[in-house]
Amino acid sequence: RERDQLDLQVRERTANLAELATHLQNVREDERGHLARELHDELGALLTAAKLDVARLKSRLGDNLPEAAERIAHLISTLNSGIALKRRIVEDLRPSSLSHLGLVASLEILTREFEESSGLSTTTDLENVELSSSAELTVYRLVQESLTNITKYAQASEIVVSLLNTGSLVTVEVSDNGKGFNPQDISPGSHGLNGMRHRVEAAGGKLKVSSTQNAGTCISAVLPKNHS
Amino acid sequence: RERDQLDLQVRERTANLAELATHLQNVREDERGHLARELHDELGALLTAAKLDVARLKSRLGDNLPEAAERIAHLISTLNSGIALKRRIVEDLRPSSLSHLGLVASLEILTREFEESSGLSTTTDLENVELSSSAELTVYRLVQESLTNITKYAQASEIVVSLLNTGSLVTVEVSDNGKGFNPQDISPGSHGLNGMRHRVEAAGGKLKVSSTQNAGTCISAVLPKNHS
Amino acid sequence: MIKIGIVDDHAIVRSGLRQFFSDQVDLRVVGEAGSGREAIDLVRNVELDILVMDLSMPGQSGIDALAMIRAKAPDVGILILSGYPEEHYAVNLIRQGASGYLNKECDPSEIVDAIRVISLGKRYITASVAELL
Ligand SMILES: Nc1ncnc2c1ncn2[C@@H]1O[C@H](COP(=O)(O)OP(=O)(O)OP(=O)(O)O)[C@@H](O)[C@H]1O
Ligand SMILES: Nc1ncnc2c1ncn2[C@@H]1O[C@H](COP(=O)(O)OP(=O)(O)OP(=O)(O)O)[C@@H](O)[C@H]1O
Ligand SMILES: [K+]
Ligand SMILES: [Mg+2]
Ligand SMILES: [Mg+2]
Ligand SMILES: [Mg+2]
Repeated sequence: RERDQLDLQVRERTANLAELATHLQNVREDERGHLARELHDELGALLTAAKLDVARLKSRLGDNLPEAAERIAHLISTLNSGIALKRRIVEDLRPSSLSHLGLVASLEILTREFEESSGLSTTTDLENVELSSSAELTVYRLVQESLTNITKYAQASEIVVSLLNTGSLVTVEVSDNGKGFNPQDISPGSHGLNGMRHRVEAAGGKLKVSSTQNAGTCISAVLPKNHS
Repeated sequence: RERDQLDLQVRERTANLAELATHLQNVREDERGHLARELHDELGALLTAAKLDVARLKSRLGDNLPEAAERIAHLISTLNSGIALKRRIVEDLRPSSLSHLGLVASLEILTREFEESSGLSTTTDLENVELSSSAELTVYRLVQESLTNITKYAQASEIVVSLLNTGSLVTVEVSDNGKGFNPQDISPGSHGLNGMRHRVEAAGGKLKVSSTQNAGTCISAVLPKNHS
Repeated sequence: MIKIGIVDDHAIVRSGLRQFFSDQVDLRVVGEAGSGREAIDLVRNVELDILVMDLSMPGQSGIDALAMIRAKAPDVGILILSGYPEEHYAVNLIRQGASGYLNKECDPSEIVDAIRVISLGKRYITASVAELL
């Protein structure tokens, strides 16, 4: 009896913590999305307007005042640095391509840039899939974290990223031919895969981590198509 | 035996989830802090440099070209809007006063601005305390969320915020004389108090929520002084 | 005279562009819109040679408007002027019917160059986009 009582308490606490973790994952992405929009739209508009002002000023002044021309050139380069900084921050927060070009295009961009920066040969097999925008973001973050892990640990030479319709489900997979690891044996300070699993499960899906020493790693998730 | 096995699994899962939630709370604040610094230091420097360029351009041109003067005035106002926007975003991410002026000053600013915007009489009793900067942030967020809850729900007329040394502990308290609520009966979509409790416990402390229908609410937390 | 419509959700950008174009003898701004939906109305109601259009706008985004405008007014040149990275967007949008893509960080004189090229019924492709195509 007492034990049942205790059990119930533990279960409640677990459910509570799971809820909290889900909330924190959502709120973090919401915050990032909000900030990205604010920086891109509001700050972006101001910087563009400033550039147009300077361009007009420049053509007004012509070549009359060489000293002023120098100031203007400096001003333009300062504004350009501001714009470049803003853009980097915005794309880091949340890739704008997700909402404008869709998941497949976003994953193509992600893997292309990964290939360029890592030099690792990366093959993609990406189908258009029907997912809510929050599930799309989950897929994107899964691929992103998997690729980061590969550069950090795998010592791989070949990577395959796929996104496929499998009946009423969507399967996303990132596999490498690297050195592998023991999924049972992950240090408690590691949160990438744990967070990924929680996020996939919150979206009604399931995550599978398969890895064998010296035989590569495959991270794969199935997600239901119309999870609210 | 089987039950012991199951118990163990549940406990492991709970510990895992608690770890994940703590990690997510930390990572969110880290991200906010990092972004605030980046915007303040880098973008701030660029916008300031641009303003200086424009000021020098203006003095170079003197009163010769009225049309250029108009352009320059517009440019200055555009850059000022950019600077104001940046400042607002940075302060929303993490109050700069925390690292520059300390916890007591930050709470004074927070409560003063709360008083101004809500019109509710707010008394403070704030002592200097010895806390790590992450515990300071926890205290700040606790007061912030408590004040938000008060405006949303309490219908109070008097608020007291205190921060006191109590032996080897620090006690922070936010109380109101509003309509109160039943702490046992919080809807699952509410995460303010839950997140607060988790965060306080992760800092080695304890949160107490006392509230009675029509007799006000008191949110109080004790935190150890030197938790790593 | 090249007749231009400006589509951007920020008034400060629209007026900046309008004033910038007014300095050019061969350009005339004949209409403005603050959203994708307004852009479609603009194309329907005003005779234009070129639309200079933003992507990120509340409600209907520039990309949704692009397809509809292409269908309704196949002869209007559409220059996308957006804050998003050219290397991610340009090829994609040109395939979807845009006549050119410029990032807002470009030298503003490039916007005028692009408008002139597009007004001749051509596409405007920057060197880096040509490489991606
Ligand atoms: N593709 C891979 N190849 C080899 N080992 C891997 C691979 N992916 C993960 N690992 C191993 O699994 C561990 C856990 O990965 P996980 O992403 O959960 O955490 P982390 O990368 O260590 O830390 P974090 O993601 O929180 O920064 C890693 O430390 C690494 O040892
Ligand atoms: N000072 C207060 N006075 C009266 N009721 C309160 C007060 N603080 C909290 N409550 C009640 O407790 C509930 C839980 O508060 P909590 O901060 O956890 O969540 P929330 O404010 O509803 O949502 P969230 O904080 O996630 O936006 C509130 O919905 C409200 O009913
Ligand atoms: K003109
Ligand atoms: Mg990792
Ligand atoms: Mg709340
Ligand atoms: Mg816009």
